[in-house]
Amino acid sequence: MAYSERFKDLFLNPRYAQDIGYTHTAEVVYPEHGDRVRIFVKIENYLIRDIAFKASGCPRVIAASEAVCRLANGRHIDFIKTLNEEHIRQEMEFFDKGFECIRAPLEALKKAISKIES
Amino acid sequence: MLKYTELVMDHFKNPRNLGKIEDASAQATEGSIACGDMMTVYLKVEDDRITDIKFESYGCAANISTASMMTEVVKGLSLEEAKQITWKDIVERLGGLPQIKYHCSNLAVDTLRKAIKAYEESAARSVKDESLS
Amino acid sequence: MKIFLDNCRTTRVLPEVAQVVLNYMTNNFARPDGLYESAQEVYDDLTKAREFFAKSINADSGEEILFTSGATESNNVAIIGVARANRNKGNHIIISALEHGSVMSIASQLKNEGFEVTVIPVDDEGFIKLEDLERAIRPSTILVSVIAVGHFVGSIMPLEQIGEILSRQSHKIYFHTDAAEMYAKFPVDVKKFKVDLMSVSGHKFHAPKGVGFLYVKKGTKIEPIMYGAESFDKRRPGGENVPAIMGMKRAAELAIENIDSSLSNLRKLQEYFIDKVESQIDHVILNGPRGEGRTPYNVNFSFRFIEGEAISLALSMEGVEVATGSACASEKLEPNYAILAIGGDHERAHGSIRFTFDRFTTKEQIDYTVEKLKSVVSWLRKISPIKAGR
Amino acid sequence: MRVYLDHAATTPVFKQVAEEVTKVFTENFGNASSLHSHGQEAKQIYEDARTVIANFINASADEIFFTSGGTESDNIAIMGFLKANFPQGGHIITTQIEHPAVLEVARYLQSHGYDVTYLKPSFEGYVLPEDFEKAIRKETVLASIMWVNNETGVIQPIDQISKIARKYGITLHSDAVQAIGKIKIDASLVDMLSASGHKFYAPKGCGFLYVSKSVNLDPIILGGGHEKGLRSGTENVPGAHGMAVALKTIDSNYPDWSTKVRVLREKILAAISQIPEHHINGTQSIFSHINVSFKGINGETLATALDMHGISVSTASACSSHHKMTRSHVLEAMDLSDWMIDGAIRITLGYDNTEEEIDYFIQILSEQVKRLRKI
Repeated sequence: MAYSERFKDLFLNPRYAQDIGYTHTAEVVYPEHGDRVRIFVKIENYLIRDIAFKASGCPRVIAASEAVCRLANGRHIDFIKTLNEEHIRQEMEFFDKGFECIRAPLEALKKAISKIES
Repeated sequence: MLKYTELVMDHFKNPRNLGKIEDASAQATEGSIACGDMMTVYLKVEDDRITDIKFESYGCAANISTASMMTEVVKGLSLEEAKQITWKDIVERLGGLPQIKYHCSNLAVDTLRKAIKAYEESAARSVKDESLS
Repeated sequence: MKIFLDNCRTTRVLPEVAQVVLNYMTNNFARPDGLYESAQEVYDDLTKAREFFAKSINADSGEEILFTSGATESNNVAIIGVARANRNKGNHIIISALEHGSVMSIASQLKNEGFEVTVIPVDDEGFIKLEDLERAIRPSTILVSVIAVGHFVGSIMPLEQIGEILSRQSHKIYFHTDAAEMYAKFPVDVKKFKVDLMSVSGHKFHAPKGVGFLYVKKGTKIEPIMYGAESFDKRRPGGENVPAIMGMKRAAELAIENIDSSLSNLRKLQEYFIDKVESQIDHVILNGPRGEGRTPYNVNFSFRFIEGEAISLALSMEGVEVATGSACASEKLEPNYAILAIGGDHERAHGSIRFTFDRFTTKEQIDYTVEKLKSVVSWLRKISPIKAGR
Repeated sequence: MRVYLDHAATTPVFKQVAEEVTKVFTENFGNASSLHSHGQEAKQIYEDARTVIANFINASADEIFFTSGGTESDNIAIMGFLKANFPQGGHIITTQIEHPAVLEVARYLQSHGYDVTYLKPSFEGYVLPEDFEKAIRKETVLASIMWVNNETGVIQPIDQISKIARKYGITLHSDAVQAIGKIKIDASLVDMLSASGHKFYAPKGCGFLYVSKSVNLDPIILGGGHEKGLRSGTENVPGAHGMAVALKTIDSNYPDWSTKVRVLREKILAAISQIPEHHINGTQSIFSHINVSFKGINGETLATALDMHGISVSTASACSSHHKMTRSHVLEAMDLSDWMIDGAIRITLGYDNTEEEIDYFIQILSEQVKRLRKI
C-alpha cells in the first residue's frame, strides 16, 4: 500500500495519543481485525475542549484515530454528528477501497458523545 | 543440442576422398532420401586390397564426416581387414559423436560392406566365368 | 560477418531492454506483495505493465493479462485449464496441423484424459480451410486452438474468420490462439479476432527468455495447472518475474512503436530475398505462401538433393545461422511436421531451411546470406550422389 | 537510509550475476535447442550451469532440471511423482508449516482421491521425526517436508526424517527454497528438492528441481520435450547461468559472509533482548532469520512504521482490503498466543547488509516499539 505524506504524518507523529482529563469515553473493537480504539473527550457546552485516543491495531486504525481527533478538536458536537467515513478518508488522504477498520475511531467518538443531548 | 568435435567438423568441411571413381571395381548405394541419409561408395580393388575409395553423400554433417573418416581408415587395407571395421572404430577415430548421431555413422560402414560384397560377388562371377571358359 | 536468421526461435535482448531488466534485478528488486514502499512501487509498475499489455491487444482490462514463464506455459494453462474446467460441457477439442509442439503434446495428454481431439489439416500453403473447421465442430466442442502465424512456413491464419465462425455457434466454444509469432510484429486485436485466450512469448521480440503472458478474456472458465501461494493472480501461483515482465514491456513498446514501418521494410526485404534465391539457385521450393498471406518475418526454402543439417552447419561456419526442418537436426530424428503437413515429402522436409528475420535485418545481410547459400548449396550438391534428372 | 531486511521474500541480484545475465541476454542469446553456434554456445552455458548447481548440492548434473521457480518445482515434484507412479491415489505426509506451493497442491490432491497427513510442528517451529514415523502407513507413498521454514527460519530435521523415509521406502521431497545458498545442502538425503533462484541472489523466474535418478516423474507442462520432457519451454539460459554464478559467488565468499550475517543477527537479538515483552518465534533458526513479536503492537503497524523510516521487513499476518485478517498459518500451527501471531515481524538478513544499516535499524526499531506502545 502506498501511503500519502499526510498519512505518514498522522501515523508517525500522532499529537492526540495522550492522557487527558476527560468527561466522556467509549471503545470500539473489531475483533476479526485485531483492532481496538478508545476515544476520550472533554466536553464543555457541547464543545469538544480536548480529545485523545488509545489504539492498538493496524496502521490505518492509528492514522484514522489521529485524523478523527484533529478533525474533532474544538468543534461542536453537532458537527461531529455530520462527520462520515469520507471526511476521515479525506483527512487521511487514504482512498484504497475496503479497510472498514478506519471507521472504528469515528464510531468510538460518536458513541462517546451519544448520551449528550444538544 | 549437437556438439561436434573439431575433427568431425574438419572432415565435414574438407571431406577426404570425395567424388566418384569412373572405373571402379565395385560400388554400392545405401540409405534413402526419405530417411534423410543416403550415400554411395566406390571401390578400386587390386589383389584383394583397397587401393582407392571415394564417396558421395546426401546426408547430414555426421554422415559426411564418418564417411570421410571411413575412407581414410580403409584405404590400403585388405578386403578382410576392411570388413572388420565397425562404426565404433570410426566414431572413436573421430573423437566421438553425439549419441543420437550414431545411426549416421552406421551408414558409412554399411555402405562400405555392401560395396565389398558387391565386389566379391562380381569377382566370384568372373572366377566362375573363367573356369567355364 | 555474423548473421542471425533464426529469430523465430529466439531473439537477442536489446540493450535498452537489458537495462530495464538489470534495474529491476538490482535496484527495484522487491516483490510486489511486500508491505513496504519499494514493494508498492513495484506493485504499481506491474499493474501498469498489465494495463499496457491489455491495451496493446485491445483487451478490456489489465486483469485479463496473466503473466507466465513463456508461450509453452501459456499454451498449457490455456488449453489444459479450459479443457478441464469445461469438461462438463463437452470433451472435444479442435487444433490445426501447424500448432506449436507444445500444443501438440498437450493435445495428446488430453487424449489420455479422455478428450477427443480433431486436427484440422492445412492446404499446401499452410492455411486451414474454414469449411474443414465448420465441419469439425460438434455439440461437444469446447475449445478451438489455432496458431496465429505458422512458425515454420509463415502462413498467417484467418483468425478473424475463425472467431466469426465460432461466435456464430449455438453453444460457447472457447477460441485460443498461440500468437508467439504475431504479437509485437503485427497489430493484434483480441476483439477483432474474437479470441478468448492468446499466448505470447517475450523472447520472440527481444525480451528475455522465461517470460510471456496469456490473455484470458473475462468470464472464461479456466482451472489452474499449478497450485501455490495466491499472488497477483490465482490462475498462476508463484511470485511474478518482475524484471523480465518489465523488460518485456519495454521490448513491446519499442516494437509496437514502429510496427508498420518494420512490416513494410521487411516485406520488401523478404521479396528481395525470395527473388534472389529463386533466380540464382536451381531446384528450390518455397515452403508456404507468397505475398500478403505470409509473415514478412519468415522465408522457408527446400533445397533439393541435399540435406538440411549439412546446409545449416555449413552456413553456420560462414557466420549465417538458420534453422532446418531436417530430421537430423531434431532430437527425435523426425522430419519437420509442418513441411509434411503442407504436403511436402520427406526429402523436402529434410532439405528445408528456415530463415527468420527481426526488424533489424538488413539488405547487406541478405546479400551476404544469398552469396554463402549459393556456394554451400553448390558444394553439397557436388558431393551428393543424387543429381537433377537422376 | 534504506535498509532491506526482507531477503526471505526475495533478494537483490548480485551485481556480478546481473552483469553476467545481461551479457547472456545480449550476446549468447541463442536458443539452446538450435544447431548453430549461437545455440551451441547457449547450450554450453546452460549445461555448465547444471553441473555447477549439481556440485553445489552433491548431486549429478543429470539430476538437475530447470524450472521457472520454487512454486513450479514443488508442483512438478509432487504432482509429477504421483501422476507417474500412483495415479490411483495413496497417502501423503507433509507439514502444517509448508509453503502454500506445497500446501495448495496437497489440498488439490485431497480433493482428487489422495489422503494427506499434515504434521503439526512443535511450539519451537519444527516437526518431530517421531511424529513423522508415527504418521507412516502401509499406503504412504510420498512425504514432502521443507528444509527451512520461510517465516520462522527454523531448520527442519531433514537428516533424521530422511533416515526414517529410507527405512520405510517412502519417497521424500523437500522444499529447500529458503535453505539453498545459506546452509550446506546434501540433496542425496532426499529424492526430490525444490529451489528458487531469486532467493539466492539470482534472477526471478528461474529455479530448479533436483530429482534423484531413481525417481520417475510425469510432466505438468507439456511441449517441445525440453529438460528430458519433464519441463517444456524454451530454456531460460540467462536464468540458469545466473543461478550458477550466484551459487559460485556465495560458495567462494561463504566463510566471510556467513560470519558477517551471524554477527549482525546477534547484534539485533541483543538489542531485542533489551526490549521488554517480546517473543522470538521459532528456535534453531537459520542464521539469516529473526521472527519476533512485541506485545501490544500489531506486526503490520510496526512494519509500516519501519517502512516509513526506509526499512523493509515483512509480517506474517496482515489485513487485506477484503475485510479479513490473514493470519500466518505457520505461527498458528505452532500454537503461539494471539499477540505473538498478530505481532510478528520477520527480519531476514542478506549478504549485502552492512553493520551501519543494522545499527540504524536497531535504533529505529527500539524507538518505534516504544512510541507505538505509548499509543
